[in-house]
Order: sequence, then structure tokens, then C-alpha cells
Amino acid sequence: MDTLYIKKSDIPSWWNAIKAAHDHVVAPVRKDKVVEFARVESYEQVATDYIQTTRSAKEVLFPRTERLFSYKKNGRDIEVQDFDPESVPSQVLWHVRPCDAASLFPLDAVFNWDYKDVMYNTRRERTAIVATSCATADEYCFCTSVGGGAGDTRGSDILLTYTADGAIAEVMTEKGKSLVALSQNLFTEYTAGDKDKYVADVPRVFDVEKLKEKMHGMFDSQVWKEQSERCLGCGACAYVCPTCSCFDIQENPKGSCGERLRCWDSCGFAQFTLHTSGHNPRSTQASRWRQRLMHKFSYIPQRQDSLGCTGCGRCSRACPVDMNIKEHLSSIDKIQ
Amino acid sequence: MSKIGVFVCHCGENIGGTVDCEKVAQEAAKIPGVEVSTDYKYMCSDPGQTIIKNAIKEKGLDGVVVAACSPRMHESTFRAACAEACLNPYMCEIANIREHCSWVHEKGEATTQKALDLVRMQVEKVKKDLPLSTIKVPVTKKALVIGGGIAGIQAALDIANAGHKVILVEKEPSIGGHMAQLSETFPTLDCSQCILTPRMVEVAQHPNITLYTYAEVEGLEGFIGNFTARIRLKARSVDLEKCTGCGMCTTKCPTKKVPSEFNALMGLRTAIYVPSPQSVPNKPTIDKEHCVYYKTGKCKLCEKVCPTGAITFDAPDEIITEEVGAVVVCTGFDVAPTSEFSEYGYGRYKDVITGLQFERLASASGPTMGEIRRPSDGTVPKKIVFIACAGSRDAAKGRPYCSKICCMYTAKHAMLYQHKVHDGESYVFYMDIRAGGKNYDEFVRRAIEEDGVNYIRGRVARVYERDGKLIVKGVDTLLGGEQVEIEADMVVLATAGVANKGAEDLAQKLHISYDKYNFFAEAHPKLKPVETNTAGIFLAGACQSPKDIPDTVAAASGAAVKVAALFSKDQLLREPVVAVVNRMPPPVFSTCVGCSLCVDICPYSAITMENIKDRAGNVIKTVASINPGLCQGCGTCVAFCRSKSIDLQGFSNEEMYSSVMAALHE
Amino acid sequence: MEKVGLYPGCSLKGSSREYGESVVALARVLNLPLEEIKDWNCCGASSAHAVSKELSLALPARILSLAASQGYKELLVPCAACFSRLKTAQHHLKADDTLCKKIEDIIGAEVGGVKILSVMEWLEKYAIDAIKEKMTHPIKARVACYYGCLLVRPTGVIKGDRVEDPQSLDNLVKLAGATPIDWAFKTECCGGGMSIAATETVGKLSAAVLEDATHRGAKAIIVDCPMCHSNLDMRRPYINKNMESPSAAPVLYITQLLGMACGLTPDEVGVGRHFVNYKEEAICQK
Amino acid sequence: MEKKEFEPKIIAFVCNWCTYAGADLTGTSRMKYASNVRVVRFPCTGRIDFMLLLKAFAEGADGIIVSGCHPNDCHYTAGNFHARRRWMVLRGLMDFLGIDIRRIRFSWVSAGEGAKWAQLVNEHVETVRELGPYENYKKAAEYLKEGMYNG
Amino acid sequence: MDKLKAKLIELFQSGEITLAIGYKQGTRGPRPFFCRSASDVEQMIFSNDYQPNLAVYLTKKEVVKDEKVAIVCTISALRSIAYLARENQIGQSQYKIIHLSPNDELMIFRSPWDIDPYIEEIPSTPSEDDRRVIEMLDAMTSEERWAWWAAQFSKCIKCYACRAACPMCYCTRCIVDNNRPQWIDPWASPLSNMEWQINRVMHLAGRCVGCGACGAACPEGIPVHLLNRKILDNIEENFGITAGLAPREGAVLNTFKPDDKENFIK
Repeated sequence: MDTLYIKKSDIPSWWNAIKAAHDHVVAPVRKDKVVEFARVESYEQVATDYIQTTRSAKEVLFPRTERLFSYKKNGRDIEVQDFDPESVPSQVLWHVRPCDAASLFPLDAVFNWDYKDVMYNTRRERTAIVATSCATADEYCFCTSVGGGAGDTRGSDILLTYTADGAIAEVMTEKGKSLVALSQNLFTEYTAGDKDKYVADVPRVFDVEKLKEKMHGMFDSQVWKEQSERCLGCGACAYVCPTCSCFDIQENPKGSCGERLRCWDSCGFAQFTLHTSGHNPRSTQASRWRQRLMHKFSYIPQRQDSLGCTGCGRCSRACPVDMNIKEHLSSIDKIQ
Repeated sequence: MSKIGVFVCHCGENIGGTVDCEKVAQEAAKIPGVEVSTDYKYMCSDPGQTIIKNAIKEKGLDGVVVAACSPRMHESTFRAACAEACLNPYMCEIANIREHCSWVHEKGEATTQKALDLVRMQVEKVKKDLPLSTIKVPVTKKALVIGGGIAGIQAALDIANAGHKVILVEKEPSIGGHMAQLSETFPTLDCSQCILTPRMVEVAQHPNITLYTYAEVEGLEGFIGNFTARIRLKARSVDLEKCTGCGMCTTKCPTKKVPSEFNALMGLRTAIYVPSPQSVPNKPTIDKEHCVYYKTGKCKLCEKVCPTGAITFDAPDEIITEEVGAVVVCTGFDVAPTSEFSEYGYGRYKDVITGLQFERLASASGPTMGEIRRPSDGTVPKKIVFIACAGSRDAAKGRPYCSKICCMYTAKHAMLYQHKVHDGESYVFYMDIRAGGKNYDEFVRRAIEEDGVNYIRGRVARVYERDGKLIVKGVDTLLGGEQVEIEADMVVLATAGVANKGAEDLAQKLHISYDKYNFFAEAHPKLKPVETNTAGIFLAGACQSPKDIPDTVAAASGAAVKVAALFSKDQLLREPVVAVVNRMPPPVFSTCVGCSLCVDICPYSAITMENIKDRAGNVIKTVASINPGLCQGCGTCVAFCRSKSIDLQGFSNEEMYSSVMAALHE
Repeated sequence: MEKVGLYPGCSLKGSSREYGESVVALARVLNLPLEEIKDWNCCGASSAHAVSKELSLALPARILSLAASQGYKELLVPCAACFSRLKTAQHHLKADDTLCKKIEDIIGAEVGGVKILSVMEWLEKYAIDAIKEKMTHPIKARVACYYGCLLVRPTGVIKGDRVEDPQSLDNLVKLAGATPIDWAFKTECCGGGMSIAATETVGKLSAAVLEDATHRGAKAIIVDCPMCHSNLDMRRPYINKNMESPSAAPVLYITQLLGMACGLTPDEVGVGRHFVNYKEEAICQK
Repeated sequence: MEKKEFEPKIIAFVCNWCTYAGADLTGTSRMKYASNVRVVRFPCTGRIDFMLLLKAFAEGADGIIVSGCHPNDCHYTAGNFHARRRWMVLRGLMDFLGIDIRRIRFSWVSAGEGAKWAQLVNEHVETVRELGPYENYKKAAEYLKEGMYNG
Repeated sequence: MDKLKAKLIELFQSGEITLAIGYKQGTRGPRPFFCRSASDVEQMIFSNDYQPNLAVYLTKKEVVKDEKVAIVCTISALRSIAYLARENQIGQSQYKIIHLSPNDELMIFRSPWDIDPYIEEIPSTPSEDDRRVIEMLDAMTSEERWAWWAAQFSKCIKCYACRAACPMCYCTRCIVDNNRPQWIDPWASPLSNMEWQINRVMHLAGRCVGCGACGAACPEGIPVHLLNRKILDNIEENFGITAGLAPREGAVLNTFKPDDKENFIK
């Protein structure tokens, strides 16, 4: 790992070099009241005055809707057109939060668990991640409680930490190095000490290791009903979550042509587990809420050696009835 | 994969001349799911139908599209052909490439392409078609006739003579209705009672007719072939079984001065009474409003004199239910409330009377034994004025319609008057003379020319009394609008015919519609004149609009034929194009959430809410349910249902959706 | 009680002064708030509608507008001709927005929605209890209530419920103790519009009215229309010539009759201005 | 002119008893009209689901005709009255969303109005031809293929 | 507020209720509060402009089953309850309906039917901001409106929070969950998102009370409630039915008048 330094005034030229070298640069952009990731053409478009984007950066690798294949019927013949890896551009994800970068671990695990998902992996390979340490946080943030931090480098190819007049660049991977190499002359060694003073202080509110252990035995707890009582059963939390990866397969036939699509889905919906028979194994919102938390804090850790939550707080911000996950986890933590 | 056959008809040159049928058949063969596609000169001909039938059998087709003329033309032909080849007839669809294509477009590529598109739309529809079977509704072969006037009598007799049971319900103590009150009838001047009473007796004696007089329909539930009627048998305080109709009670009754309804309030009757000597049943009823016993708790004279002990004081009303398959509504009409005619002094001057009252005066069974006498002093009027259109054709009184019978009965009244009072003078004020009908105009001419009735075309402005005379001020528009003033002894108003009091309530109980004058509405003014919008309920007579006797009797027989046709089979067969609310196994039961908004949208009241219960009888869910007997298949509820829990057989969501998609995608 | 505006029109200031005076006097006795509206103009009766439709609407429209802008919700219009013109204008203007706009442009103000009251309506609405309370001199006589045409017709505009046999005056005179006769000429024409042009018609028509009333024993004719009044009163000698037996029944405004019943003197209600002598003892019992 | 070559696709949603029969009459009377229209037959205008109209646009229709029985003529007495209210609300909503409501023509055509049907189709084909293909609607139907990248 | 709390405590203590649904302070604003004892009543807060519309919970069997429920209602929630009762979704005296009027008067409705006379006095009106946006949109050309909404709907992620927050969206199978046929494309596209909204709004036409809970629930801040508001305006203008008042003559789209406007039908 190299720790380098770049002057504030030099960042735009480095950015331009990156933009010139890669097809797409994706960065947070302000639209009215919300900030969302979007393809940007100039450095000025990048938004910095926000705590968190509404949606996470996962859709760069796992789009809301993506085509698995298309087909065309010709009389009795059928011609199928498969996913073409060559169609995936090389891209740079700029100015993501460390909590988003950290979310790639559980996503990588899901898409490579038994079946290796070509579409996800191709995008993953062709995407470089330049994250930015958080200088500010709000009451929804709890990255430190789930093993991350406002200056955490996990998942990033480069982590930038802004100082008063420049940025500390922690170059973590070869991909990162090649991005630096585009403007090597702008970087200097950084030796001025700890970055911590430039990074937001996010208080730790529970011990995640204890929590994981405790939740393992909590399947039949009353807490799920109590916590989920006000849940309305929408999909907002799952759709804004950086690690939620449930999807649904849909057909889009148009006469003799058509395509098969993969679309986001959410375990919060009542229909998610509805069987054709009419039976629904998760028939109550309490069981669906339990699934959401158990999945993130019990099932994923058991199988994939990572947590299913990075403490970004998006679900809490998006929830129409203020289901605050940090608060709910803390209260589980406090159960004796 | 479906196995669909496409059969393209040339219709000689009708289609073939504009559309390249061969090409349509070739291209249709490429549509996925099409097993066979062929064209032929005349698909509807015997050889053409044979091609279809053979293809169904040989290729095992599960759907057929015939591209030919309008489905309104030959859909039934081709569906029958499919049925013969053992394919469900509702798996056959028609692509209309004649009326909608070859006849309306020029020959060319675009027209052939359109024909192919129309075929594709039907192919995709057939793929979603489900086999349907004709709906069979059991029929209770018993009719309910409401109202025992001439319409009800005629309808009941016709249905009964066709071999079916009839329940006849009359709210008055006797059947007969208004016709029984009439003196003579136009245009033949037969005595009304002479022609009516035999029919009344026939009703009473007919083995197929059950007669309930002094009874009213309280409610009607169910649907065509399967109605349940609740009938209130009002307590008449006389046991009809025991009563012999000897009349002792009526002679002894101390209350003798009750105005007689039968005599249009011109004569008097007792409190225990028989409306008229010809009443059917000819047995008395106690009028509780006027009976001394009911008023004071004392008397019971009738009970004492009754030789058979038939008087049953204090018996309650009885409610019975009857299962019937059809209903004929014959509740008749009423005359306009006379309080409307203050300018004519009705109610203030005793000698201003209505036409119906005149009928009673002229009737041999009436209060004057058929002599025309003034109600005020009993003298014979020497000068009489008839005012036609009293309340009819009068938008200011809210009744712009013509009451139809008044011109004729006014002519009859004037004629009867002239026959009875030879030295009398009669005047008729009229707006127009509407005498359309067999021998009708001749009748009016006779009144004018032979009987010397003075017809004055004009309206009467005012009638007032002065020194015992009625001064009638009017205008003669044929004499240049000259004012006319007649000093009359009697004035007869041809009051408008109006809907019965309570007609609206009855319509609501029966779930039939009514117009703004509260006359019951027919299903179609020309082609369905005796049907209502509710299947199985029919109309006859003046409850629908003012009618004369011949029209009433014709309508009653018409309604009776409809009933007899309905009763001709044990089951009623209906097209399966009906809406259905989905049902599923537990725990879902149905996707319907029971919002009940569809109940109001149905024009046929076919939708009700049904409780789904568990074994213990607890309600698990309330969902909509559509009665296939009542549903006519418009599909308005289908498009309205938010959760798409209702679908229309034959025009289902999937079928319509696929057709639209096929119109836009190859 | 909210103040009601009063539109007297020309008659009540001229030929029928006693009518106007008796309205005001009665209002005073019965404590009914009534105020003459300011700056009023001619209603256009008798000539405007024959000359110009706009004029016939604009004149009444201005009056209505004045009443509304001066803050009145209701406007009492005692003169039957004025009442008819105002009601008719309001009816047309309500029914047709475009027409209303046009007329408003002409008068330069909004018509507003003031409610027009005839004397009958005004008394029935506000005076019933007051009359019962204040009555000191009951009238013990048979009288003929004569409504004429303008207060009850046309039905589409006036919207009374018993156009052929109105009852309002009858009920009011009953309150004063009198017995209204049941007669046939309540709403017959007196010949009003022909008063100058064809006096002989007045003679014939009014004679029929008077004859029926006196024939049925009426001691006085009660009216609330200045035209009816002037015909039956001023032209009495001429009318009498058309009658078999001359009539001496006085013609009184309803407001005069009620006023006297409530203790006003004959002078206070101006019966002295009539041509046919009013003899107190004939109908009023002190 | 390029525009003249554009042949709009028109889908007509009609009721069985009046307009479909009216269009049959156009045929039996041999009146000619533009062949751009594809008729979908419904029992009643009350049966016409508004989603079908939207779907027609989404799947490539450039114009739509909706037609049924004149008021009071409905075979089912009231289906057209219900449909009329539904259309009133739908039209308002579509217009508020910027959907081009000029492309939907509502009409009453009775079974006796064969000539009116021909005229209706011809007029609407011309109207839509003038408006051109309804491209931006179809474009919006495409799912957001990495659409978020486009700013 | 004290009256409200005192009443709830009384109801808990007398055993008349086991659950009071109200609001308490959440992370940044009010959040729904399921209060189960007299001692917790203290946490209750209330204002008539709070979101979400709590009536949404009354059709959730798993929440209210086996409980004796009191619901603390905003005016909008009262309207929703009145409508829900009309649609047979809640029973005659199933819930204690408690309301604190804008002039701080405690009101308790014994049955949903008693609500009508109260809300009849209070038409549902949009906020100033909403009115301004609607006017801005009305002033645009059709193409401009299309572009504006298409941009809005490209944000939509189809989380259906708008549906979940609406008390009147109580269907157990929504049209979007129906795939035979697939009425609305399940993936996110500006058009399918718009189609979903058209369905939502059409299905609420004549049933929507104008509470704005749908718009408030949208995590992307899409003002979907403006569509409902526009329809309320449209219905008032065309059918003379005032927004938010209990419908006397059915639900607008299941009734008609023979002389309804038809100026667009040629």
C-alpha cells in the first residue's frame, strides 16, 4: 500500500486524466433534494455537500434491471443472443463512501457463491473504485459498529482523505496504482502523520460480534414483532441498501421477439415468498423483518465470513415510518 | 404449444378481390402455435366447414381462427361447426377481414397486411381462450303476477292456460282493477263488467292460479328462474274459508257512511264490506280504519250475526314466501291528484268530478244506478262540460306526456251522457283529438256527428260556481280565439293517468328501473316493450305508461308468452359470457378484498357480497360474488376492479391484452 | 333582524302615495327594519321592454345592483309592476351568463344576488307574529283578496305554488280577523295595461271582478298592486256603468288593512286619498 | 415530404353493439377509409380497461380510437356512462403527465352510423399523421439500462 | 394534548383498549407509535399535519387482530377511516377513533359513520407548495410536462412505498403483482413507473382523501401525491364532488349521472 498526497488544485487534472482513460466515470450528482450516482462528464458535476446518496453504488455492478439474454423466433427457429461481456465498459466509481466500498465483499460473495455470475464479475473487474473518507456523518451512520469506519479502506482501490489543501491517497490495489499512474507526477509521498483528524468520528453503539452470536438464537424472539409493528412492507430499505442482492427474473415478450431480465426484488414484500399454492412461509411483516436482520447479521456471516451491513444508514433514512436500523440493533444488543 | 388452425375465407371475390388470401394463410402459418393455415373460396359453405372440421379432427386442433366476415354474421355458424368436431365452440374466434377490411380498403399490400394483423390478433386471443360451457340456470315454473287488474288477469290466465302455476297478488280486497269500475268501454260500448267479470271468475276458479287478494309484495330476491317473493297477506279479519259470502255482516254493520273506493268516493259503503257485487272473491273485508270495534274496542255485531263464525278480529298480517321463476308486474295506474286543479275548483265544487267518477255515475252498478245526477243535489245536469287534458301534456304541472286514453273516454262520456239525457247539452274542450286506433276516430266522429256533442278546441281557464251553476270560461281557438263562457251543471275533468302511489318503492323492491314519472321502464322502448332490465321480470299494462284496454291486454299476453317461453325448458341456457370473481384454495380464497364498490356499478344488480366462512361458521373473508343468472356480460365491473379479481369469460383480461399486443407486434 | 331594502318605484311616490306610506307605517308599527335604497331609478315597467330588451334588463339590474352594493340581502318591492320587472330581469340574468356580463357592462356594476320580496312575501316572512301581537282592532268583515296578475305570474319567474288560487293575502287578512271570500276572480285581469288606451276594456274586466266579489258579499277589495287599485278605485264610476248593481266596496291595500287592524288611524294609512269612500264602521269594529 | 410517408398505427377499442356494428355497416355500405386502424372488439365500452389504452401506446400505437354507444343507447343501459366518467378522469391525468391526449379520440358511433365511422377513422389517421410517430412514449418504455449513468 | 393523554390513560386503565396507535418522536420527525400501556402514553405526540396516515394500519390484520385498538387520528386519517368503512374494510365499532381538532378539542367517534358530519366541514386542500408546483406544471406545454415527469420517474425504484403508505391501497393482490397478463412492466423504466402511478391514481380516483402520505413516503422525493391532487381537482371540476368529503353517491367511478360532461367525446 502506498500513501500518497495530491494537492487540491491538482485533483481536477488527475480526474480529467482518469476520465480520458476510462469510458465511464460514475460519481454522486445532486438532483433537486437528493444526491444520486450518475455518469458524469466533468469534475464540476461531482457533488460533495452531502452525507449520503439515497441509493447506494451497488447498481453500478448490479443494475436495477439487466438483460440476461434476448431471443427472436423465426417460424419454428429460435435465435438467442446471450450477454456479451465485451459490452461492459471500463469505468471508475468516484467519490464513494467507505461503507459503499465495503459493501462489495458481501456482493462478491453472493455472486460467486456457487454460480459465478458473469455479468456481475465482468462489471466488477472493469470497475475501479476511488472512495473518499467521510469528513462528516449523521445520526443514522453506524459504520464503526459493524466493523467499518469513516476512513476504512476495505473495498477501495484508492481511498482519498481530504485535508485542508489536498487529499491523502491510500492506494490499495494494482487498479489503484494504474489510476495514479495516469498522473503520477501530481502525487507525492505522504508522511504528515495520521489521517484520523480529517475523518468523521462515528460513535460505536454496539458490539457486532456479541450481536451476531446473540441473534443466532433469536429466531423465535418477540422482538421482531415489536420492532416491525409499524413497518408498512414497502421495498425502500432493500432497494437503497448497498448489500441487498435479491432479484427476480422477468420475461419481456414482444411478439416473436423478447428478452429475459433480472430485476431487483425485496424480501420486505409480502409476495416475495408467496407460493403458487397460496401458502406464504413468511406471512407476517414480523417474519419478513426478522429475515432482513437475520440475513444480514446471522446468515451471511455464517456462510460468507462478512456482515451483510456496512452501517451506511440508508435504509433508516429512506424508511417512510422511521424504522431506524441502528436503534433496532442497539435495542437487540441490550436484550439480556 | 397451442395447435391452432387458421382458415381464411375468400368469400368469393368479396374478400379475395381485395385481400391476398393465399398470402394471409401462408404468413399466418408462421405464427408460433399455428398448426395449420389454409384458405378456401367459401368457408361458410358445407365443404368449407368440412375443411375446418376435418382439420380439427386430423390435427387435433385446440383452437380455430376463421378469417371471414363479421362475427356478427357467422360466428355462431363456425362455432357450431367446431362443436360438431368436438372442439369447444368458444375456442373459435373470427377475424373480420370482410366488413372491417376487404370492403373498406383498396386492394393492396397494406390491406393484406391488415388482414394478417387481424388474423394474428385472433390467434393470440385463441391462445388465451378457455373452453366455456353454456350456463344452465334451473327454472321454477311458477309465475308471480303483481296486480289483479285486467293486465294481471290476462297475464295470469294466459300463463295458467299454458300449463304453469301462477300466484296472483292484488292489494285490494277484490281483483278487477280500474276496468271493473268502468261503465262501458270504447269504441264498442260493451259493458265493461259484462266482459270482465267472467275473466275474474275464471281466475278464481283456475286450478293453476293461486289468488291472494288484500295482499302486497314485500320483497323479491333472487334472479331469473329463481326468485323468492315475500308476500304480505293483510289481515282482512274475515276467514275466507269459512265465509260463505252471505252478506249478513254487511247489512248489520253500524258504520254505513264510509266513502266507497270502488265508486270513486261517490257512494257509501259499510266498514265490513265487499267492494262491489261482482267482487272476486265475493267475501267481505273489515276496513279497520272505520270499524267501530277497531276504533273503540266494542261492537262485534258482525261476529254475532255471522252464521259460520268467519269473523276473525285481531288476526295479524301474515307473511308468506313463494318461490317463482318469473314475475309480471301489472300494477296499473292512478288518476292525477285533483288538488292540482284549483283553477277548475275540484274539491270545492261537488259537481266538478273526474272521469273515473263519471264512469261510476254512468255505471248501472254505480251510486245512481246509471243515471247521470249531480253529486251536489241529485238533479240531472242539463248542460255538462268535459275538459280533456286535465294535467296531461302540461309541462307546468310536470307532466308533459299524453295520457292516451282521455280523448277516447271523454268522447265516450259525452256520448253516454247524450244517450241518457236526451235534452242535455254537452261540451268538450280539447287540445287535439288523439283517436288513433281501430274504430277510434269513427267513434269520436259519431259522438260529434250523431250524438251532437259540441267539441270546442281550446283550453279552459277557470271554472267557478255562481248561483248553483258552474261557470266554465274557456277559449275557442278555432273561432279566432274567442272567449267562451258556459254555464254548466256539471264539469268532468279528464284527469291525467299517473303512476301509482308507491310505484317507486315497488320498483326498488323488485330491482327494476322506472322513469321520472315513476312509470316502470321497459328494457327497450321498441324491441323489448314487456321486458325490464332485470331478467325474468316483465311488465304489462298501465304501470308502464297510460294504456287503453286493448293495448293492456296485448301487453299482458305478450308478457305471458315471455314467461311461457322461459318456462318451456327445465333449465335456462345462457351464453357463458359472464363476469366471474376469482376463487382460490385457502388461505387466499380470492384476490377480491371485498371493497364492494362493484356492487353499485353493475346495471343488473348481479353482484352481491358473499361471506366465506370456516367450519365453525366464522367469517374469514367477504368477497364479491356474481350471479351468472343475472349477469349480462357487459364487463363494466371487470374494468373497474382494481385488483383484477373479476374477469369476463370470453373477453378476459388475458384475451383482450393479447389481442392488443398482437395488433402491434409481429 | 336584518334591514330590508325598500324600492318604492314611481307609483308609491305618486299616484299610490298611500300605499307607500302605509307600507312604511306598518313597518314602523310592527318594528320591521325597512330602509329606502338610495339613488334608485325607474324599473322600466310598461314601456322599456317594448322598446329595448337591454334597457328593460339594465334598468332593473341597476336597482338590484344598488341594493346589493348598499348592503341589503333582501329588497322589498311593493309595486306589482316593479316587482314583476325586477323578478323577470333577475330570472333572465341568472339564466344567461353572457347576457348578465353584457348588462353588467352597461350598468358598470355587478348585479349581485339580492332577494326580491313582494309585500305578501315580506309580511309572511317577517310580520305574522308581530301582527298577532300588535292587533288591536280586528276586522270583522268579509273581504275579497284580489291578487291580479303581476304578483303571481308568469309561474316560471315567480314560482308560487298555487298560481291559480293563491292564498297569501287570504291568510294575512285572516290574521287581521277578516273573512276572505272564496271567489273565482282572484287572479283575473283588471285591465290594468289598457287603463288609458282602452278604458272600455277596463270597464268590462274590472266590472266582472267587482261583480263577483260583491255578489259573494265582500265588503272591501284587498289588493297589493297599484294598478289594480287605481283601476278598481279611480275608475269605479265608469266600472259601475258596466254593472247591474253599482258597487260601493272600497279598495284597500293589504298594508292599509293590516295597519288599521294594528291600531293605525285611517289617516295614518291614507285611506282618505281613495276615490271610493272608506266607511270605517262598515268593516272595522272599534 | 418525409411526414407523408409515415403511416400511423391506430388501435380502435370499440363496443360490440354500436360501434363494431357501425363499422360493419361501413363495410356493407362499401365506404372506403384508411387501413391504418385495427379494431379490438369489446362487449361494452364499460369493459375497456384504461390500461389497455396505455399498453397500446407503450407497445407502439401512434393513435387510439375509443368508441361506443351514444348515451342512453348502451346495450347494457349504463356501461358507456361509467366508461365516460372513467375517460374523463383518465384524460385529465394523462394530460397532467404530459401524455399527448390528442392521440386518443373518443367518440360515440351507433350501429347506424357507418359513414361516421369511416369519417372518424380518416380524421384520426390524419390527426396522428400530422403529429408524427409517438416516439418519446415508446422510448420511455425502455427500462433504465444503466440509465442512472446518464445524469 | 393533555386531554388526549388523560383519555388514553383512562382507556388503558379501564381495560377498554390494549393498543393505542399514535405518534411519538422519531429520529428526526414523528414516527408511528404502538403504545401498549398507560405508562407509555407520556411519549405520545400529536399534530394534525403528521405523516404517515395512521389509518393505514387498520387494514393490517396482523397488527390489529386480537387487540382492542384506539387510533389517534389526524383529519386525513379520519377521512380515510370514513372511506374504509364505506368499503367494508373496518367495522362499525371496531376501533376507538380519537382525534384532536386543530383548535385542540378532543373528539371521540363511536363509529366511522359519525366522522362524516365533522369532515364535511373541512375540504381537503393542498399545501401552498403543492399548489404552486401544480400551477407550474399546468402552465407548461404538454412536452415540457412529459419531460418533467419522465425525469422524476427515472428516479423511481419501484419500492412501492407510495402504495404501502396509502390507507386506501389495501388490496391483498395489487395490480402490479398480477402477471396474467402483466399489466405493468415489473422493471423500472420511466414509463412503467408512470404506468404504475397512473394505475395507483386511477384506482384511488374518488377514493383518495388527499392526505399526501404517498408523496411523503417516497424515498426519492418524487411528488407522486400531486397526481392524486390533480385528480381530486379534476373530479371536483367535472363532477362537483369536493375533495376529501365523504362521498354520498358512491366512489365517483362506480356511479354516473346521465348528464355528466362529455365535451371531449366527438
